[in-house]
Amino acid sequence: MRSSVSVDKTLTRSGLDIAKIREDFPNLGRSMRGKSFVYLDNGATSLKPRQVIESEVRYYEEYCANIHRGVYEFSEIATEEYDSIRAKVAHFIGAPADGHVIFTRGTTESVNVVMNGWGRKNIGAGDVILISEIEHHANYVTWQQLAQEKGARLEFIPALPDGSFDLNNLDALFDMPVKFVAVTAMSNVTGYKPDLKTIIDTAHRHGVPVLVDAAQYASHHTVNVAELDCDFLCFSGHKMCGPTGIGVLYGRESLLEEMDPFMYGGDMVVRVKRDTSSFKPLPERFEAGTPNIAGVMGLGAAVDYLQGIGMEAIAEHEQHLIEYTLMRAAEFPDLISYGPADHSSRGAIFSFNLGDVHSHDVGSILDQEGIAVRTGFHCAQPIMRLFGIPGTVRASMYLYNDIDDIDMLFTGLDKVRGIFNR
Amino acid sequence: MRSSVSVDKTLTRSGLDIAKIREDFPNLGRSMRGKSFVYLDNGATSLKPRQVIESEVRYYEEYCANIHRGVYEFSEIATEEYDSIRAKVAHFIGAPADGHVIFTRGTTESVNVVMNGWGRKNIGAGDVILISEIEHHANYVTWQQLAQEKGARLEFIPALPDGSFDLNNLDALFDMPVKFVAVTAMSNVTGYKPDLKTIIDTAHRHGVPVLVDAAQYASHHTVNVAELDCDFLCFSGHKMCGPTGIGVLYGRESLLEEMDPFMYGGDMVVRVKRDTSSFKPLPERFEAGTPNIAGVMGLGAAVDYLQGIGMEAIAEHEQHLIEYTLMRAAEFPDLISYGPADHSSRGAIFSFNLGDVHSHDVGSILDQEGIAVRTGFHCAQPIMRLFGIPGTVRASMYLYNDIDDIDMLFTGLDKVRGIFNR
Amino acid sequence: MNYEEDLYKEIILENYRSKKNKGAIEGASFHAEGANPSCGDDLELFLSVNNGVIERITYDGIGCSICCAGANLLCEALTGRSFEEALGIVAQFKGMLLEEQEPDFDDAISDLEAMQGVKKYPVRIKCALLAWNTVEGILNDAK
Amino acid sequence: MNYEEDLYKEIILENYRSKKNKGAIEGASFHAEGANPSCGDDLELFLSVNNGVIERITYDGIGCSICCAGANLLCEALTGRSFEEALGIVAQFKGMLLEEQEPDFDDAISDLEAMQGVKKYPVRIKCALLAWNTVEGILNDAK
Ligand SMILES: Cc1ncc(COP(=O)(O)O)c(C=O)c1O
Ligand SMILES: Cc1ncc(COP(=O)(O)O)c(C=O)c1O
Repeated sequence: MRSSVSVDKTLTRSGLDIAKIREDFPNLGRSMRGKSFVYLDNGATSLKPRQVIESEVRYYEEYCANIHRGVYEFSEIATEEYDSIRAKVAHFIGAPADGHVIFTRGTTESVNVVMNGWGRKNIGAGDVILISEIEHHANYVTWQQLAQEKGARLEFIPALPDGSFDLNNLDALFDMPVKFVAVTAMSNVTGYKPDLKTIIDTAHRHGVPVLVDAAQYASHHTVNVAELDCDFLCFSGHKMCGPTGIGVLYGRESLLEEMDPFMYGGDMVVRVKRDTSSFKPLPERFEAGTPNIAGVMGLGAAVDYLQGIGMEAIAEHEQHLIEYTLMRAAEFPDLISYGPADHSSRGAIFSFNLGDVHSHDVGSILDQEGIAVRTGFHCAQPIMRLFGIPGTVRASMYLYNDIDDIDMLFTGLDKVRGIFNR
Repeated sequence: MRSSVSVDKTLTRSGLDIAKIREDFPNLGRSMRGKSFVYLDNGATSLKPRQVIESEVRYYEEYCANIHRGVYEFSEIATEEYDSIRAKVAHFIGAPADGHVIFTRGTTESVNVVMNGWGRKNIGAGDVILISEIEHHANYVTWQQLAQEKGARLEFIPALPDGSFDLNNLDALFDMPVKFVAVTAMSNVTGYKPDLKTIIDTAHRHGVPVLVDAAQYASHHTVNVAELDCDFLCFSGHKMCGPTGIGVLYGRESLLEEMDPFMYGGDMVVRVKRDTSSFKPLPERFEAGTPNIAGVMGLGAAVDYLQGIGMEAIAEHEQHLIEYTLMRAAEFPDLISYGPADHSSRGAIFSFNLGDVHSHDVGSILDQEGIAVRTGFHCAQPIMRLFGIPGTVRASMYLYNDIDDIDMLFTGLDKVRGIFNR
Repeated sequence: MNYEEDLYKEIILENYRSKKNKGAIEGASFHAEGANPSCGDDLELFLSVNNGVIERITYDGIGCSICCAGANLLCEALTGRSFEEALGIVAQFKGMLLEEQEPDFDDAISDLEAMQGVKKYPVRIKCALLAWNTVEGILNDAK
Repeated sequence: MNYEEDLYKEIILENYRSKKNKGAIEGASFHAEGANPSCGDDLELFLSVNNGVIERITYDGIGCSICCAGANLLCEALTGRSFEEALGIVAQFKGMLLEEQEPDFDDAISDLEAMQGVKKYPVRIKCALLAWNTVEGILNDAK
């Protein structure tokens, strides 16, 4: 059971009232395998607050209608809501205009829209696509396949053994014919947050655009694409308290303007003649067909929810959690933890192995104790190769996690050792 | 107000208890512009029954987790549900195996997956793509753009002035180097349902695969892809009582097997090496990234809901509605209705113009009377060119509509005439 | 709020039905197209200009009653105006529909106030303004 | 239901830890790989066969305790068997985990019954069966 003497633990340094936040998440009241539920798989997807669920229900129950199409009141309301959430998201990430925000299914689609629209047009034989070995498959396989298709080459920002980057000779990488850079803002395996500013500025000095995979980052940190000066930014609603099936692609206007649409269909054309069509301006050109309207409503509620709590406070709270976690991890001599030792460049993701126990066994025993973690290679085989391991156990935290959750994780790990050291 | 002496009107020939069905749809209890709400824009999207909304909420509140990834109970439940809904959908459309059902965002994405994966590979300069002038932009612009890209030619199944097909010389069309046929199962403008069997059999005799756009059809009729023998079938959840952001692509196994994935990313790869990757078998290969999990749950509930009522009964009920509508339309001498006179080849879509009143004015006045219809070209400019008009007013019906709704529509049209004939 | 009095008042319907300013001008000094694709409004404007004065202005095409009434009212209001005057009227008309400006048109063109009711129907505002935005483009380009 | 007694019982852990049948066989008569990518199980099986009898069988690779225990039990159970006998044992083992079959193994291989508890943990069944499905492939191909 969750301890009741944890007042000082839930009122963290960041000043967030975690106990109160937890009340917003219906899942957290549940039990799993008969134990009270501890959710530490936020890297895979986040839980959803009541406010987000309700906003979807409200759309379905009160003004369910397609957008941009109806002459009647409910369709007008739906359209206004939809457009206003685009503006809200643009503001959330500091985009200069609403039209630079395109709704997709998630990070994966966002990356693929850029690969198809910009990559297929601009990358040719012998060109280099610069990525890294710590990328998620979404931002790795996509560029690898483009390279294969075009006869281009995949090259990597050098990674140190702890999975962080060595940026000392970054400039020299651009002696290669680099045409595009795609890099993560936060590793989903180690929580490592590269120095994006340096990467972007260097790439731009060489006239090369940069795509940032913010799937893990945007849910926990303030993002400002104007300051960061990235060319594309991709993230998913479901990892930031929002619904499944909705994500965002931010793009620099000049690049979006030259891109081919990813899909063709209704709502993205102005005029269809027999053999040619003219397309709508941004962002509609990239949103063919009926979008995930309820998903957009939920995403809007998620942004409101996160902003109501404050992204800075969330980041600070999580910094506290990861520091506490790494401190407790040091008590386990047989625990190998992955990622940079420097806490300040890490988000709240804790990847580890316990002696030679297979991660699946660790995860399975934790499950039996009511604790949800993820095991395996986390859609990131290249970083596993870098570490020379088949997989890890990953505990990934979010705003509603508290010190109790971490303590329960370590109690669970004691149990694992008990079983395997019998 | 909805009349209360309508027992005989709501208990239709099909034996459906429409009054009871209406109770499942929260929207139908609402009012619009202060009038009781009449929803006749089902061609754009359908309303959602409580059961569907609740299934999404249940996923979010009770076992919110990512699929195919977790070692813990909630992720297992989510994965099992997700997989079982694929099986349910496969059964719903008579697909020979679950793996032939791919979840997409909707019809538009489904068509684009085929265009990219099969079309880009198999269609070249000089080839002919055979479509029709009655297609929705999703199934028109997509092929048009592929034709442009490849130097292929777009040709059309001949259409009669009423928007139905002339299939007399169908065989001769295949004297052209036809490589692919893409055709609607039901026009979203006229409700016309072409004789697909003849088209598919003829195409197959010439070794040409056929894609069927069932966006309008699948929500109202029993579909059996095995009997129909089509090669691809596309439809959208949101038009069949399901959530937004979820749709289906059915594909014949041998064709899916040779297709390139539409997107690359997590969950669709087996092994990622430095420069190459191997992909999972069907259907995962076509579902990169986190899917719209809640949307799939809702789609499952929608299929259950529709099957609980019975697709045959729904089709019969709607046949009754369109016959009644066309009968009442005949009372208006200045009403021009589009589509074939033969009711048996039509679904419950009623497109018309009232004298020379612009469709936007008609729709706007109906809106003020609480009646939701759609106006304009309905993402189908080619058929508008065929009819020589800029647009129509479209009333499209679904299982919860009744004779009262139609009567209110015509009362609304009386109002329009009153205003414009002053 | 009564849409018959706001949107479909007599004066709007009269302007909609009027054919007086409808049709093309052969050899027009200026010509431009404007469309609201989602509404099905699709207009062309023709201006014949002499010595900096709009001598005649007509519209052609397809549009709903609000769109056509707006176009006809525009033709009536801008005939005989200098570009400067015309732009002033356009600004005032747009201000009436898009901002909180109370209209204060000259008596000669006070019919324009009939359109004020459209403001209560946000989706129709772009119908009312189609011709006005189009003429504004012509006038600004010509400056 | 107690997972320590079902999944992590002593006999399973012993089989998991045993190195007796681990490693490659040089010049093996048969060799095959099997993987559960989502679990991180990745095994190879090696068989040396003489006169239709499995003389030695080993596994190598990485897997969770259930997967490795399943592989070690397999090696123990199939050594010295003919292909026919081996396929029978495989069928019985799979039947125990996938169907309602009560196990009834020979005394010599009754340790296999230790895996019955895995049945209560559906996601672990594929771990337990990885080696068994792999060997079944080898045996069927060889027939
Ligand atoms: C016949 C037809 N095809 C395709 C579509 C596109 O469907 P969606 O917008 O759900 O992708 C529609 C609906 O708008 C349609 O009616
Ligand atoms: C770093 C990173 N990039 C991309 C993705 C893919 O996101 P999605 O599955 O929402 O498309 C994920 C999440 O799985 C991720 O962690």
